[in-house]
Amino acid sequence: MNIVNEQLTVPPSGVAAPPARIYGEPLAQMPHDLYIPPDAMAVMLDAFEGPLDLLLYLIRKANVNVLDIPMAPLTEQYLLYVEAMRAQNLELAADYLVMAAMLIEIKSRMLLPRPKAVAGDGADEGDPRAELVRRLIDYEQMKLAAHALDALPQAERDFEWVEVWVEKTLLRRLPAVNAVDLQNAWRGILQQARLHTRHLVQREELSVREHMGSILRRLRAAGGFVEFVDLFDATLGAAVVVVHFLALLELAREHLLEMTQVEAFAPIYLRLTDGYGEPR
Amino acid sequence: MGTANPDRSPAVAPATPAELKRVLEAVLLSTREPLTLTDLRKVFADQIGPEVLRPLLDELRAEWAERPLELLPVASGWRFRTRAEYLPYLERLHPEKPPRYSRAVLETLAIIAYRQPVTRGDIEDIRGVTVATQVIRVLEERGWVDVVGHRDTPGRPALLATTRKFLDDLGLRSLSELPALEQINPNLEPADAQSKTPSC
Amino acid sequence: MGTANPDRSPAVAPATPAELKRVLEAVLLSTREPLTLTDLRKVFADQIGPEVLRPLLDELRAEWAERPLELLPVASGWRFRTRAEYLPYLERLHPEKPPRYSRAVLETLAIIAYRQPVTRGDIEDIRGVTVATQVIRVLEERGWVDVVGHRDTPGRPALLATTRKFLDDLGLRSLSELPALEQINPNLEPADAQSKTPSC
Repeated sequence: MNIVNEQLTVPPSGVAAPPARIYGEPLAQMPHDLYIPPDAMAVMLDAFEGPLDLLLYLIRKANVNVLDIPMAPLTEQYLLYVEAMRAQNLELAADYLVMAAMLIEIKSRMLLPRPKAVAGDGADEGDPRAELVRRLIDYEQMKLAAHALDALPQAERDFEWVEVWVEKTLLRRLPAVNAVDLQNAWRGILQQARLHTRHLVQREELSVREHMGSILRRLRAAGGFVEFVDLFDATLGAAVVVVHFLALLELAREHLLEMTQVEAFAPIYLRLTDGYGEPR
Repeated sequence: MGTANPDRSPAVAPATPAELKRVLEAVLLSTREPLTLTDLRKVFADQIGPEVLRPLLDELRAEWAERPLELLPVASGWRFRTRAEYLPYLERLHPEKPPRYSRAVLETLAIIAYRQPVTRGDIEDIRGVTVATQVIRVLEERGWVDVVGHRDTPGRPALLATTRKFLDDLGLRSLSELPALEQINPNLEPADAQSKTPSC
Repeated sequence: MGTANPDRSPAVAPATPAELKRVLEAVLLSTREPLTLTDLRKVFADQIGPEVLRPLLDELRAEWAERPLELLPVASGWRFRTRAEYLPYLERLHPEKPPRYSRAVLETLAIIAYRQPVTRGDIEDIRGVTVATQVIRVLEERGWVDVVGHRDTPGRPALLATTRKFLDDLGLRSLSELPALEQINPNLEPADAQSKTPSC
C-alpha cells in the first residue's frame, strides 16, 4: 500500500524514496511495503530497538526534516506497524503503545490553532513536537555513538593483550639472613646450652677470628707456605697489624699453623699444619 | 642490612638507558596488568625517576612501531597488545567467535559512557524502551560498567558509570578519547536533496 | 565496520617470508600456551608447510637472542619466555615472602660466624646435637662458608669459616660489625638473677 508511503514521502513524486540510510544495518533490507507477512514481522521486531528507533526509521525512510515532522502521516504509519506488532507480540507493544498515545496527542494538538507567541517570548516553544524532536535527536546521537564505540578496536575481539610466560622457578629464591638473625640464633644456642659466660664473644675477638680465617686462606692459596713478613701490610695501620699478629699467635696456639726459623734473624716461615694448600 | 639479598636483587637498576629499556620491555611484556609509572618505578626500587622512564617508554613504543605488537598507554597504564591485523591468524587457532554485543547492549553502553553517571531510568528515557536487567548484567560481568552511587530520589536508583577496564579494553586513556558525539543535523537529508524537499 | 574489524579473513597467509615471520612472532607472543608446528600450520590455514616454518622459527629465535625474551622449543611446542635475569625486576612488582632457613642452618651459621675457624665437631659441641651434612652443604653452596684448613688432630677435621661473600650479602664490612654477643647476654636472664646463676 504505497499510498501510506507517499503520504509521508515528500514530494509524492512517485520516485522511489532513497533507500533508508539506517547505518547499513539489517534495516536496509526492510520491506518497502507496509504489508508485511506476519512471520517477517517477528524479524522486524528484533530489528527495532524501540518506538524511537521505529520512528527514526520511518522519518529517515520518508526523508523528511526531523524539525518539521508531518505528524498525521507519521502517526498513521506508526500505528500500522504497531498494530502489526500487537498481533504478534503484545508484551513488546507496551512501549510502542505509549509512543502511539504521545503521537496521537501531538497530532491533535497540531490541529488546534497555534497560540500566538507571548510578547517577549519569541521562541517557537509552543510547537507540540518539540519534546518528540528532542528525544529523537538524543536517541539518534546515542545510536550513532553505540556504533562508533563498536568500531573501536576491542580487547579479545580485535586484539589480544600480551602476557609472555614467566617461569618463576628460574629465579632461585634464597632465604634472606641478616646479622640480627645470627644474633638471635646465637641467643637460642646459649639458652639451650646455658653457656652464659663461656661463649661471650667480643668485637675484638671477632676481629681476631676474621684474621685467622684470612691467614689460613692466604696460606692455602700460597701452597701452604708463606714468609712471615709477607703476611703483614703496614699500610693498614698499627691496629690492623696487631690484630693480624694476634690472629697468627692464636692459630699457632690452636696448632693450625707452624712457625719456623732456621736461625736467629733468618726469615720466619709459616706453614699450614694440615699440609693442604692450593695447588696441592 | 640493606643489600642483604643480592641473589634476588642483583642491582637496584641497570646502569645504562639501553639496559633500562630492556628491563622495561621485559616487564611490560610479562605482566598481566597494565603498568603505571608508579609500578615501573617499583621495578627499579624507586631509584629511577619518571623523568627518565617516560622518554624510555616513548622510545620503546617507537621501536615497536613496525612490529607485530604495540605498546599502548591505556587508562590504567602501559601495556603491549597484538596489532589488530594479526587477529585473523590468532582466530584460526581459537575459532570460537569473539563476543559481539546486541544493539541493546551497545546503545546502553554508549549512554552510560557518554552520559555517566546515569540510572537505568535515564537509559530508558533516552532509548524509549525498558532496559532488560540482562543487558546491564552483561556489561557488569565484562567489568565495563559498575554502580558508582545512588541518586537521591525516591527508590534511590543506582548510578551507573564505566570502569577503567572499559577504557583499557578499548585502548583509551580517558573518557575524553571516546569518539566525538555526532552533531545530529536536524535536517536529516543529504544537503543536495534539501531544496527539493520542503516540509509539508 | 570500518577500522575496528579489519577483514576477518584476509589472505590465507602473507606472501613473503619476512611477513610470515612477523605473523609467527605475533601469534607466539599472544598465546598463553606453547604452539606446536601443527598449531602454527593452522595459523596459515595449513597452506604453509613445516619445511618453511621450521627455519623461520629458528630465525625468529636468533633475532631474539639479544632481547629480553627467548623463544624456546619446549616439550609441548614453541613459546616465548622471559629471560631469568629479568625475574628479579618482575619480582619487585609482586614480592613474595622469601623462604627462611631452618633453625639448624641459622645456628650453624651463627657458630661459624662467631667462633671461626671451627670444625663440625666444634659446632656439634656447642649445639649439643649432630650437624647434618646437608646443613653445611647449604651454607657452602650459598658461598657463605668454606673450608680454610684442617685441624691437626685425629681425623684432620676441616676448619670452616665465613667468606667475603657472606659479609657482602649481609651488608657487613667485617665480622666485627656483627652484633657483639655480650650485648645480648643480659637478656638471657633478668639482670637481678644473673649474680645468682653463675655459669655452669
